[in-house]
Amino acid sequence: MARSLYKTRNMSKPSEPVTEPDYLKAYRIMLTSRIVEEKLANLYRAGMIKGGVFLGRGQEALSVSVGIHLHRGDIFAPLIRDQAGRLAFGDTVLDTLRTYLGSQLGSMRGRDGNIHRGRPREGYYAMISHLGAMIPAVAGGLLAKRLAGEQGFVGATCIGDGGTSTGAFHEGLNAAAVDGLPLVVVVANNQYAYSTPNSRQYACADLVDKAAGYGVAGHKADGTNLLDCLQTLRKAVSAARVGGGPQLVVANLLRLVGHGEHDDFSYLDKKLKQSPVGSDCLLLAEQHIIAQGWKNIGELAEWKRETEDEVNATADRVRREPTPDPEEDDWEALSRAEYREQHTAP
Amino acid sequence: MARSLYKTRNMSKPSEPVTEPDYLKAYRIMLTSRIVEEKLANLYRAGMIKGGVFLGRGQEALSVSVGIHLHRGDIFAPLIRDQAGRLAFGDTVLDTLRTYLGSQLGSMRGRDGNIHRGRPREGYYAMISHLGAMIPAVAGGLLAKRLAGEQGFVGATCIGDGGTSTGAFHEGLNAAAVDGLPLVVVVANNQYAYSTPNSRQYACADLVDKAAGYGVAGHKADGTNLLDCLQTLRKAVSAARVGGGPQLVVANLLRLVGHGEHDDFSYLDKKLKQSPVGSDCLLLAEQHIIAQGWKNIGELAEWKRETEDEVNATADRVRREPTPDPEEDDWEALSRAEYREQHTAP
Amino acid sequence: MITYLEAIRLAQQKALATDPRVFLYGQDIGTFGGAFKATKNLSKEFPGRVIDAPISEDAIVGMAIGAAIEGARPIVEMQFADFSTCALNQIVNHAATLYYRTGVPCPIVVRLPSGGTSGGGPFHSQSMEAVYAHWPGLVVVTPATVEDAYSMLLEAVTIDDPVVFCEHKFLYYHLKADSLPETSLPIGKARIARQGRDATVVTHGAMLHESLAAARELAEDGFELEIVDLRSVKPLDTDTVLASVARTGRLLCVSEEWPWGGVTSEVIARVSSEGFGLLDVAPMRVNAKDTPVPYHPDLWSVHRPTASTIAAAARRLLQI
Amino acid sequence: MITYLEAIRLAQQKALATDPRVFLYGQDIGTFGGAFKATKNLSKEFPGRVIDAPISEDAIVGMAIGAAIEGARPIVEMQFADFSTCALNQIVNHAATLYYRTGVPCPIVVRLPSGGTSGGGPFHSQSMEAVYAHWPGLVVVTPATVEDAYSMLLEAVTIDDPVVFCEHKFLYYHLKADSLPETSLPIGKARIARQGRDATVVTHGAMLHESLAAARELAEDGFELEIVDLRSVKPLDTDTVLASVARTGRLLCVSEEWPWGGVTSEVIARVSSEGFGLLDVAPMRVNAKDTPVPYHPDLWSVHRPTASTIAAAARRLLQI
Ligand SMILES: Cc1ncc(C[n+]2csc(CCOP(=O)(O)OP(=O)(O)O)c2C)c(N)n1
Ligand SMILES: Cc1ncc(C[n+]2csc(CCOP(=O)(O)OP(=O)(O)O)c2C)c(N)n1
Ligand SMILES: [Mg+2]
Ligand SMILES: [Mg+2]
Repeated sequence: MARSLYKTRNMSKPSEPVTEPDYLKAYRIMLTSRIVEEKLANLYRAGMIKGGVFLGRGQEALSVSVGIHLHRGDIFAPLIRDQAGRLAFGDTVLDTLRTYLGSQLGSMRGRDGNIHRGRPREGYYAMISHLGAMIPAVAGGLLAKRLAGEQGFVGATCIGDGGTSTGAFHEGLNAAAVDGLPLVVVVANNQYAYSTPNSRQYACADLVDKAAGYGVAGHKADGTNLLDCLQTLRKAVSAARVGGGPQLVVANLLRLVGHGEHDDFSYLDKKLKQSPVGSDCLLLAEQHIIAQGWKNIGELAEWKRETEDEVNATADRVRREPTPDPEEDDWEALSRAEYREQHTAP
Repeated sequence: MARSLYKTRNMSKPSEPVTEPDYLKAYRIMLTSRIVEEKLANLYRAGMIKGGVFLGRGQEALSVSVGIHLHRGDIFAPLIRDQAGRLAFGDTVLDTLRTYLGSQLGSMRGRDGNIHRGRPREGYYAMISHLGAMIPAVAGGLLAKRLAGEQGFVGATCIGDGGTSTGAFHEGLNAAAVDGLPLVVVVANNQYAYSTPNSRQYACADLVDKAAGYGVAGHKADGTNLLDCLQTLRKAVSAARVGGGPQLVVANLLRLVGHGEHDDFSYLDKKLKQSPVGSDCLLLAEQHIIAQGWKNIGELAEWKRETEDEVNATADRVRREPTPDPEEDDWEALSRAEYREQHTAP
Repeated sequence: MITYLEAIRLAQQKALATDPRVFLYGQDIGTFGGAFKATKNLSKEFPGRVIDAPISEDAIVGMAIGAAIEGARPIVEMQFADFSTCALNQIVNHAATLYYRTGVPCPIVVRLPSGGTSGGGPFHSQSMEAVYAHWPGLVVVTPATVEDAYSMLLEAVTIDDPVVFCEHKFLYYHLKADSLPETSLPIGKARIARQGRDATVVTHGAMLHESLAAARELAEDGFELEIVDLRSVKPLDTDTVLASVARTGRLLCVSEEWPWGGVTSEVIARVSSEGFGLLDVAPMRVNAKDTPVPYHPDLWSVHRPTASTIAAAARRLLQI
Repeated sequence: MITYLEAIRLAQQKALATDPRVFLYGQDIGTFGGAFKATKNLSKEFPGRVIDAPISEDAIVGMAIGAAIEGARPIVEMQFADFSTCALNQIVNHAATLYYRTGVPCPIVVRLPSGGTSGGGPFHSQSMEAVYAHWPGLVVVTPATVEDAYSMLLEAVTIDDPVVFCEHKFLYYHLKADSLPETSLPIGKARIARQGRDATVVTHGAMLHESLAAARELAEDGFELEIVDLRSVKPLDTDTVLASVARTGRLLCVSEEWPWGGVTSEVIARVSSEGFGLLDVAPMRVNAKDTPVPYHPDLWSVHRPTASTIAAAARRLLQI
């Protein structure tokens, strides 16, 4: 029988309620994310981005809720559809565009692109493509922080329904559970993995049923509902922060675009689109703000305009930036100069 | 949400009760397994076996219950401690000894050894060392049988508490669940993975809690109790056979020997040994047989003697058999002669 | 006109149609037809035999192995060759050892959409042929033409041993042929893709076409490169390579994968040790740079060998 | 007398004692002290810093990577090198690409108990150095002596890049030294393990000792083999190899791993292309046979190179 130190998974301390400013802040980030992504889609169609564009439309409420509850000293390893969470954690529109447009000034300097960007030194890990791989990495970062005597930190990472089928997901979550690490794993169940529907991805009734099998707390959220996402993530992140061990959050929602901008989403089941899971979280959040009387339509339209202007201006600026120069690149995979070698025709 | 065809996991058809002949048959196989393994331990200590010896002492009740419920046309991929299950499935004392002693006449011809033996053509898969790897292999065998239009077959494989931490376990069980394959995965939770106690291996309350997360039926058995193991496996195997999809069986017991014969088991927690989980299933089965009046002590002693004689005679015979001759070996890793090449010094 | 990709689709179609043991397993290959559409319409044409898999590369190959043991002939699609690192254990330790250990062969085909394309980046561009060739027990093929993509895939399905089928994504759409071949060289035989007298270029996959372009460039200066398309890197047809070097006396090996222990290194090692006397000058190699494959097209096009870097190397080899 | 294995233990002890960032992670390495006892007593001496892991190789390396990003210096033990196939994705795609992609180096050490021993069989005997050397972004070392096992492991911990530490199980118990070195050659430099004038043997790991034995045998006939112990296979010290071949004119490469794309192939390719003029005769290689490593001792001892097969090859090289 498991005798983990971190057995009590349901920490009682209630988390702070979500206030109007919290909600509005999250909404603005969602809005920015949506507008940046629309810009990316346009740039893609205009042939200005080489390589793929993978958008998070429909997933902003969940994603922002992850990033917004993390702060300096925490770790965040976003995944494919986490533009909103990235911005909430401190990534910028500028670096987003630099990376997609291949500016030499971007954090990845043209060596890697799009969703693979990050700044590991700032707790913002740069995902590799292989799904699941970031889970143990975040767990390890947390272990190192614990060994170094730090306190009160958490780490979060996101994954899709499809990513839960990887061995890496399983090994990483299990290892984190054994050591009771403050890891929050957020599953965006957007009903598809590329074209593959849930029915060909897993057979459990609900992905949150996996939590008990790892001995971690399980949380469900309505991924189309910003308030529910904020509340659930607040609860999960604070439970992890105070020693509750890993937390598995599962949110249902629908990806509102194709897998990537090359994908026409022909496999979408129309019934899903019409069901509650197919709602657009950004629209619902707007409606909520207006219904609450926090802002009126005009004010929201103004925010939108402002953000579009900022994004467009940034894109124009980035397009004038230098692209990476192969002559300047040192073409070295190792940090230590002595270990470098090139053995191609001399 | 998952919409698997094979959603109803609890098949109602009650399985046949375990009769006296069933029990005695299983007991005799357990006894043979125990005696063969004692012989192997002796041969190991005498330096007659090169390489490792890994015994299943204490796990015979569970293991035999797996093998005994399978028949021709089924698939069985035993693991490290399944000498009893192997014999129940049709492996012989002769081939066991041939493999351990490195006879050229053994099924592995000296190319592989000990627990890695099998006869894949007969549904008896030959494990590779990498834990978890046999689970998808059995699932794939079952898929192929289904595609070929076969019916009424099952596949079973065993794994330890430690093996449940592998990505292969997760991916294999999940993929089998998605296709509702008639796969029985039997977890022998023997409290340790080599020296690692359960507390460092997983954090769930019970490994059977994993079943819900895969959407498969979960079963618990008392691994020290032959009747319970027979009944549980009968139920699980027949549920799989009639279309109930994958079945996860978890039995608690204690490995009564070191990890391998080289291991002095110094890490054993004495309290576990004294707890019910530490009982010897073979002794308990003997007591049960006597208490039921099925056999008396003398008859059981006679069985034991007979089996020892058979095992000793077989070992003597095998020791006189030729060992593999490197000159005769074709040293080829591929079946097709045209694709073979050796590029070492000519 | 039939593209390289369509040839792969048609080979799978034919295999499904002619051999009831064949089935396909991989991510998004069913109704969707695969990330690259290499299985387009096949699930409709062959119901139940083109099966969508979860994101579980290790299980995908593991299942193929079990199916092969039971007599099936699975063709597995990895979405990208790069993700086969997650299936490596099953490929090299299970499929590749089965025959040696048990005498039972393991007829699976693992399709790896391989190699670099513009904007692919570090995780969608890798060439894994040298890795799989290192382990014993696998046949590793690298078709470079539409015809070979078709005939080698069909042949691969008939082989009792596990075949790693490295199809090159760079060739998918733009490489075209008028028709499909009736006959072809068997797997294990290299092909002289261009005859020449001055130097032998040994290559495979997308680099065949860069090498041919380099040869055209040098031909303008009056130098004739002979180009050997390996077709399969394991087995590696040393005889054909040696025979060509015997004619030309010079060897340039060109490969898209990383240099250390790659195909260029194996070919040079074999020619040097088995055909030392045939070489008039030192053999040379051109490989990708020894870094991850960069994302930005401007970096990528310098990272990999191209017609012009190959031509430059050939000029040095010819001392011109 | 200090064994090779004890040197590894002592190096880890010293690293733990002198650098608070160091911790160890792996299966059974805590109280139990590891399958081979390479961490014996260390969990007692350094409480909380020698951590038992579940059977999750991929997660083990993944966690080490995250820990390294946060400033730790993890040393990971694979129970056997063979099981690192289950961690390959994290090693080659995450650790090895981190610096190139993000500019943040990944200082992890992955210890691989490598190579064959009698009765080890196909899954407890593999040498993986050539596989890891193929991917860019890793330092791959193969200590062949007690002194190197100690000093290279200590040095590996100080390196900011990921190091794959291939320690050879065959040497664990029987290789002994009087004392531990104070100074040593840096990683990346090969060592002339024996001086000779007639031929150069390039080797590493356990094969160093088989090669030295072969050299003693040939010395009885009056031939002197020079033996280069590579020490690290990536970076590979081509200069030292070339300098030796310049002296002897003959090259024999000996490696325990499989031939295709192995260390022998890379060394021969480099010497042939960069030092062609130094070679008087064709270079040669001796490798394990291209099959899985057999279990039976009688097969195993023929599968791997030994002093006598090396001596025989050397005689052919020397045309005696
Ligand atoms: C190990 C692995 N296999 C395959 C892929 C290719 N791939 C990229 S995204 C994707 C689908 C992911 O689905 P999901 O996890 O549900 O995330 P979503 O795209 O729906 O957000 C696949 C198969 C990959 N990145 N990693
Ligand atoms: C993937 C993998 N990692 C490591 C090992 C080495 N190993 C062999 S047996 C074992 C312990 C297995 O424990 P468990 O699964 O509980 O089975 P048990 O030995 O208790 O029957 C380990 C770690 C292995 N065989 N496979
Ligand atoms: Mg999804
Ligand atoms: Mg166990």
